[in-house]
Amino acid sequence: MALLLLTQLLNSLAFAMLLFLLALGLSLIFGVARVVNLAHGAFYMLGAYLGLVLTNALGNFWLALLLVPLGVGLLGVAVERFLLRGLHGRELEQVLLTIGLGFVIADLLRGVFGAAIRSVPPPPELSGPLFLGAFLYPKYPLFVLGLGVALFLAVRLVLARTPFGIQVRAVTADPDMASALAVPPARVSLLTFGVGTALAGLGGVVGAPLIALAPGLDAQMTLFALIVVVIGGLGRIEGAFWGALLVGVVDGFGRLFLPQAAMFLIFALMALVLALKPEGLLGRRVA
Amino acid sequence: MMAWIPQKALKEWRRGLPWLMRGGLWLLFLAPLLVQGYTLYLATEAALFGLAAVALSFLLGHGGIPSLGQAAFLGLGAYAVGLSLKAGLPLALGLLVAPAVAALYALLTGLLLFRTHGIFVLMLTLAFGQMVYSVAHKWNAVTGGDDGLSLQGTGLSPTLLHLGALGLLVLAVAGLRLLLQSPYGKTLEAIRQNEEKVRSLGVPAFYYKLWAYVLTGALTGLAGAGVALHRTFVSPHDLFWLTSATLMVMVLLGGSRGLFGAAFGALLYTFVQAWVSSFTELWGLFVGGLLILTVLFAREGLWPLLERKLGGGRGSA
Amino acid sequence: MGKVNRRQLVKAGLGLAGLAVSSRFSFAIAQREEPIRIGVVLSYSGPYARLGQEITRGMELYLERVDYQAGGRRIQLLKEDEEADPAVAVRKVRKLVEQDRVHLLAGIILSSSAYGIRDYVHERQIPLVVANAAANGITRERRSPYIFRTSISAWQQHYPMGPWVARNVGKRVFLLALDYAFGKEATAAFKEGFLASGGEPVAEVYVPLGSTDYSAVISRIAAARPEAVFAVLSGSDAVIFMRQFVQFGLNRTVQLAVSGEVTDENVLEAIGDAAIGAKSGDHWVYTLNNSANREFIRAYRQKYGGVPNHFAVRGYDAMQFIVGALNDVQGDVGNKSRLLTAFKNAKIISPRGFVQIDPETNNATQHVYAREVARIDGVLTNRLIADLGVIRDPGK
Amino acid sequence: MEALRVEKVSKAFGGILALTGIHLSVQRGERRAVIGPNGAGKSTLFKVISGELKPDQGRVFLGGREVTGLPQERVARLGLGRTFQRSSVLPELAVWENVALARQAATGQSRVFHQPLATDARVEEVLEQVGLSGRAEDPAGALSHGEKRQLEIAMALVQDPQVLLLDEPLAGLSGAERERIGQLILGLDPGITVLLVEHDLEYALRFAHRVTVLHYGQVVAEGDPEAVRENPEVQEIYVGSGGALEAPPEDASGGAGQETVLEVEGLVAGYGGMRVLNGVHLRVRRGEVVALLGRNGMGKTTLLCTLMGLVPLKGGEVRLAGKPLGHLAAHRRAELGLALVPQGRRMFDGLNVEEELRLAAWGSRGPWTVERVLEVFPRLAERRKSPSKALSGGEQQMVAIARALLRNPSLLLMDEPTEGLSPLMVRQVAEVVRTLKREGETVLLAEQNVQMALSVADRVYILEHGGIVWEGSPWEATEAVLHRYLGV
Repeated sequence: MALLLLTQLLNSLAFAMLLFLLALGLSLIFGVARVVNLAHGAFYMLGAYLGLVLTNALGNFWLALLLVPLGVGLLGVAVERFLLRGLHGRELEQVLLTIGLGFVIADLLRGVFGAAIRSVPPPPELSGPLFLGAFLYPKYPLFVLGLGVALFLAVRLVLARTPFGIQVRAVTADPDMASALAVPPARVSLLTFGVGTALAGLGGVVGAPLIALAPGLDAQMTLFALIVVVIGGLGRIEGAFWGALLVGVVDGFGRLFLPQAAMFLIFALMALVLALKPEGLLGRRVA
Repeated sequence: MMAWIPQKALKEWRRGLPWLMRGGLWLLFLAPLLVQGYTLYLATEAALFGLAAVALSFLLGHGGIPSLGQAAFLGLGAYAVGLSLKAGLPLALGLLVAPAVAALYALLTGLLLFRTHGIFVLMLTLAFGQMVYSVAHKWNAVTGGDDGLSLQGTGLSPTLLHLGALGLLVLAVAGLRLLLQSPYGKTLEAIRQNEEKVRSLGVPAFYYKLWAYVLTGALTGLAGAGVALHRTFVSPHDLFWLTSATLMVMVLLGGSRGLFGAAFGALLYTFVQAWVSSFTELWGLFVGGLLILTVLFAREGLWPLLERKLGGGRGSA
Repeated sequence: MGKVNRRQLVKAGLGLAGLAVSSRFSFAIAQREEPIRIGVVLSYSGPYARLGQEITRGMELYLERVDYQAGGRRIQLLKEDEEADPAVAVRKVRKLVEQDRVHLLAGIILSSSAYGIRDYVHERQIPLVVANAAANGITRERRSPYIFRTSISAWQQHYPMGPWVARNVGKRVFLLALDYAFGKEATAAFKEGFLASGGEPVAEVYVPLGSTDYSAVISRIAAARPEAVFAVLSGSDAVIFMRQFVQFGLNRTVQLAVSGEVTDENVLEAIGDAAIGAKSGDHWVYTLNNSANREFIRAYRQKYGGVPNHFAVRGYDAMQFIVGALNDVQGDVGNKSRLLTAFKNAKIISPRGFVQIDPETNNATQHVYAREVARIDGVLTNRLIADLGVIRDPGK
Repeated sequence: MEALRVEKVSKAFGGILALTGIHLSVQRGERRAVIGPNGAGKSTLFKVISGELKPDQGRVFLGGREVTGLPQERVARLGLGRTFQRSSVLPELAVWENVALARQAATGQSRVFHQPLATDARVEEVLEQVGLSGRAEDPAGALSHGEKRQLEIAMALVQDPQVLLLDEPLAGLSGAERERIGQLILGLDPGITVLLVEHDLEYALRFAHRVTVLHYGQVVAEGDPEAVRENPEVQEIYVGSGGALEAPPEDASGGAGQETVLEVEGLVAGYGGMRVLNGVHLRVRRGEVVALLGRNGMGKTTLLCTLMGLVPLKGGEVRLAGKPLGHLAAHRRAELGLALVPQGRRMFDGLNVEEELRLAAWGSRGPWTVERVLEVFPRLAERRKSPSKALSGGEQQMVAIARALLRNPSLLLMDEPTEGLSPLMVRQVAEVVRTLKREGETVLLAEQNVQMALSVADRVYILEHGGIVWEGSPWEATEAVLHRYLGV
C-alpha cells in the first residue's frame, strides 16, 4: 500500500509539472498581456506534433526539445502582433479570438496529422523503469518532475534577477509607469506572449511521451491550465506552481481511489477555492 | 393574447420589428408546409438553438455578463426532460422541470460567480460548465454516461415540435425585449455601463445580475429540453464547452445586441454548419475561422449590417 | 414600409422555395440512373476518426471487388461524419434519409449512436447494417427487424475469453475497462465465463473514457500483483495504457490478456514492440489461413499499404453482406420484406471465416479466436494461437 | 438633529494612513464643506461614508442609524446621495432614463418587469431644475462634460436623499459651466444636508455653513467659513511649508543657461470628451527649477502626464531640446531624456526597492547610478530589499525620485512630490530638489505646497482653468497665490 501511494504521488507530481508548464505560460500571458489565452492547449498540441515530427526527422528528442518551443514561441509572437494587438484592451474579443484560433490550430493539426493516436516514445536514455531496490518506477516521469521543478526555479530566478524579469513584473503591475521608465510595454507584452506560448510548446514536447497525443487533447489541456490558474491565482508563477501541484495531486489520488469522480473532484476544489478566495489561493484581489 | 402588456409596449415591439424579421418569421412558421424532413429538422434545431442564443445575447449584450458555460443549462434542461420522461412523468411536467433545474443551477453557481467580474466570470462559467459536463459524462447510473440517454415515444410530430420551438423563440424574443424596456431591464443595462454608479444609486447590482443569469438559465434549459425532444436523444457531448463556444459564435455572428441578431446567427450557423460538415470533417476550422473573422471584422455582427444594407427597421437594438 | 420591401420579401421567399425545389430536382435526376444509395455514418473526426477511416477502407475495398455493382444496379456511398457524437449521428442519419433519400444505412461506430438512431430507423423502416457498434442491446432488448449487426457484440467477443484465460494464462486476473456500456458489457461477459472456469478477479476497475494518464491504474495493478490483466480499452486509451504499462516495467511480471480492441493493429503501430506477447480475443486474426483472408490482405496491402486490422474487416464484411443481399433481391430495394429476408438468410465467406446472420437476433454468428501480438514479416500484428469456436449471441 | 455622524474613523492603504480617527458631525439641513490639500483623505472619507470602502476602525451613522460596513447600495437606500469626482453617468441610456432609473432605484420600483421604464412628474421636475429638459431624449454619452455633471446632480436629487455628498463637482469645468453648476448647487433645496469636497476654496467657503479642514487624514480645523479663512494654520496648509524663501540672487537669470530644454506651445489635452488643458504655453531652460502651481483639478497632473506621453496630446506642440515629440509613446520619450516622478508615487506592486531602481537604471547612462543614488538616499540603501509598496510615503517618494534620476534625464518632471507627506518629510523633499538644482538638473515641479515650491524654484507658472494665468519670479508669487487660492 505504501508503495502504491508513493508511486501514485510521483505520478501525480509528474503530471502536475506538466500542468505547471501550461499554467505558467497562461499565467504569464495574462499578467503582462492581459489576455486569457484559450488557444493555449492548441499551442500545446502544436508543440507535441512538431516534437514528434522533429524527433523522427532529426532522430534526437533533445534537439526537438530545444527547437520546438522556439518555433511555437515565434508563432505566438506572430499571433500577438497581428491578431491580438489590434484588440488591445478588449478582453472579451481577445478571448473569443483565442478560442477561434484554438479551433483552427487543432483542426489544422488534425488535417495534417490525421486523427490517429500518436504515441511518442521517450528518448532511449529515459526509456523504461528505474529500479530502486524493490521499488520500480519509470524514468521519464521523474525527468518531467525534475524539469518542472528546475523550470519553476529558473523562471523565478529570471523574474527576480534579470532585467527582462523585472520589466515583466513592472509591466504586470503598472504598464504606464513602466513605460515612463523607458520600458516598452508592447514589446515586453509581445515577448511574454512568445515565452508563454513557447512554454505551452515545451509542454507539448515533454507531455507527448508522458501521456499520448490524440485529437481533443487541446481543449482538455486548456481547461486544466485554466483550472490551475483559477485555483492558484492568475498572473502569479507561485500560484501556477502550487495550483498545479494541488490539482495534480487531487487528480492523481482521485483517479486512484475514485476513478469516476476524479475530474469532478478538481472542479469541486475549484468551486471551494472560489467561494472562499475568489482571487485564487495566491492571487491578489483584482479590482 | 397578452392582455397585461400595455399597448405602448406592443407598438414599440412592432415598430422595432424590421420587415426582414417579419418576412423571416412568416417563412419559418410556414416552413412545415414548404419543406419536410431534414430541412424542417434543421429549421427546428435552428429555432431551439436560436432560443438559447437569444438568452445568451440577453445576458452578454445587455447584461454585460460573458458566459462560456451555457452548454450546462442546455444539457441540464435536456437531461431533466429526458429523465422526467423516463420516470414516467407527463411531458408537460418535464417541460416545467427542465427550466427549473437549469435555473436552480444558475442560482447556485451565480452566487459564487458574481463575486468576481469581467473575464473572471467568463472563466468561471466555463469551469462550472465543464463540471456539469464531467458529472453528466461520468454519472453512468443516471445519465447513461457516454452512451447518452434515449428518449422513447414522445409522440411529437416534427411539425408540432417546429411550431412549438418557433413559438417559444418568438415569445422569448418578445418577452425579453419588453423586459429590456422595463425598469429592471434598463437597470441591467445600466449595470453593464457603470456598475459602481448604479450601486451608488441604491441598486443591489449583485441580485440584478444574478436574476438575469437565472432567467437566462431557465430559458436555455427550456431550449435544452426542446433539443432533447427534437433529437429524441441526450448526449453528454452537448454539454462540452464547444457547445458554449458555438452559442457564442451564433450570438456574435448575428450581433450581440437587440436579440434579433442572435436568432439570426443561430439560423445562419445551423444551416451553414450542416452544409459544411457534409463536405469536410474539419468543421472546427470553419467555426474557428468564422469566430476570428467576426471578432476582427464584424464586431457588431451581421444582423445590424444586413439591416442597414437592406433598409427597413430603424435600429432594432 | 412600401413596395420595395414587399418585393424584396417575395424575392427572399422565392429563394428559399427554390432551395427546396432544387434539392428535389436533383433527386429526380438521380432516380433515372437508379443507383442504390447507401448512407454511411462513421466517425471521421474526434477520437474514433481512425476507426471510421479503416471501416471505410474496408467497405471501398469490397465494393471495388464487385465494381460497385449489386443486383444489377450501381452502388453509391454517401458518407457522413458521426463526429463521435450521438446527437450528430441522429442528425446525419436524418439528413441521409430525408434529404439524400438513401435506401440503406451502414456504419455506426458508437453504441450510443446506434441507440440514438434506433427508433428513427425502426419507424422509417430503413435497413441499417451496424458495422462496429458492439453494445449487446442493439441485437437484444432494443433489436429491430431493420437493424443487422455484421460486426460482433460485446458479449460474443469477450465471453469465450473467460474460460480460455483461466485455463491458459492465469487465475488471478486484474479487470480493467473503460467506464461506458461497451467496457462494462465486455467485462461482464468475460467474468461470466472466467468465474465459471474457476478464475479469480483480484480487482475490477473502470476508468473514464479519454483519460490521458493511466499511471494511477498501473500503480494499483503493480500493488495487486495479479498474474494477468484483462483490459477493455480502445483508441487513445489503449495506446496510453499499453505504453505506460511498459514504462512502469509491468510487462516483465504481469501478462496481458485483453480485448481485441487493445491490440488492434492501429494501436500496435503506436505502441511498438513493447506489446509483443500480449494475448487477446477477437473475431479476426492476421494469420488466419483461409483464401478469403489472404485475398483481403493482399488487396488491402495493394491499395493502402501496411497491415489491415479488424475494423477494415468489419467494413469489408458489412459491404459483403449488403451486396449479397442486394444480389439476392436483384437490386429491388423497394421490396423491404424481401430485402429483410435476404439479410436474415445471409451467409458469407469472410476473412474471419464463415459468418452468418442469426435470424432470431439479426446478429452475426461467427468464430472467435485467441491471438498473440507478434512481429510477422517485419510488421507488428497478431498471430493465431487458438480457435475458441463458433459463438452465437444468446439474444437476451 | 444630526444627519450624519462619523466616529473615530481610520483607514489605511498598505503603509499609508489615509484617515486617522476622523470625527465629523453634520446637522440636518447643514451645508458642510470638507477641504484640504490633495492626499488629505477627503475622497477616502467620502468612500467610507458611502460604503464603497470599509473603515479599519470607527463607525458611521446616517440619520442616527449605524451604516458602518454596509454595502454601498444599502447606504444609498438609507438616504445617501452621491456624485463622483469623475462624472459618472450611464452613457447609452437617454438623459431622462438616467434620472428615471435613479428615481425608481430610490422608490424601489426597479424590480418592475412588465412595463417600460417611464418618466414621471418628479423626474421632469428635476430635469427642469438642473436645466436638462431640452436634452431629455439624448443619450447621456452625448452630453458635454458640464451637462454630465448636471445630470449626475439630477440623478442624486431625484432620489430625495437625506444627505448628499458632492465630490469636486466643479473640477475640470470651464468658466461658464462652472458658473452654471455653482449656481445650481447653491440653489439646492435647503432641506437637504450637503457635504461638499471642492478645491475651489472661494466657492466652498461661499457655499458652506461650516467648514472642516482635513490634513494628513485628520481634522485640523472646523468652524464657520470666515474663521477658517483667517486661521493661520489653514493658510499654512494651503500655502505650505518647507523652508524660507532664499534671497533673490544677484543675477535674475540665476545659474540657468539660456538653452531651452522644453518648449510647450498651445498644448490641448484631456480625457475622453473632457478638455482639461486648453492651450498651455511654457518653457523650461537648462539647469532651471520651474514651479507649476495651481489648485487641484486645474490640470497640473494632466499637463505632466501629457508631456510624458501617458495622456494623448490633442493639440499644440511639445519640443524637447528643439525636437518635436508629437505622439511619441512614453517609453520613447523616456529614452529621449524625460523622466517623471508621478503623482501618488506609483510604486510597482511586487518589486522591491532595489528592483525599482535597477528597472529604471537599465539602459541609462550618465552620472546617476544605483550606487550614487543610494548615497544620496541612504534610507533606501537600508531598505533595498523591502517591497516598495510597504514603504512609508516619504520613503516611497525617495524611490520615485531616485527612479527618475536613474534615467539621467535632461528634464525631470515632478508631480506633487510632497503630497500626503509630513512636514519633516516635506522639508527633506525640498532639500532633495535643492540638491538636484545644485547638481545642475532641470526640473519642472508641479506642487500644491506653495511655500515649498517657491523655496526651490527659479521661475513660477500658475495654472488655472486649463491655461497659464500667471508667470513670474518666486518672490512675487506668494501674493498672487494667496489671492488666487483663498481669495485673500
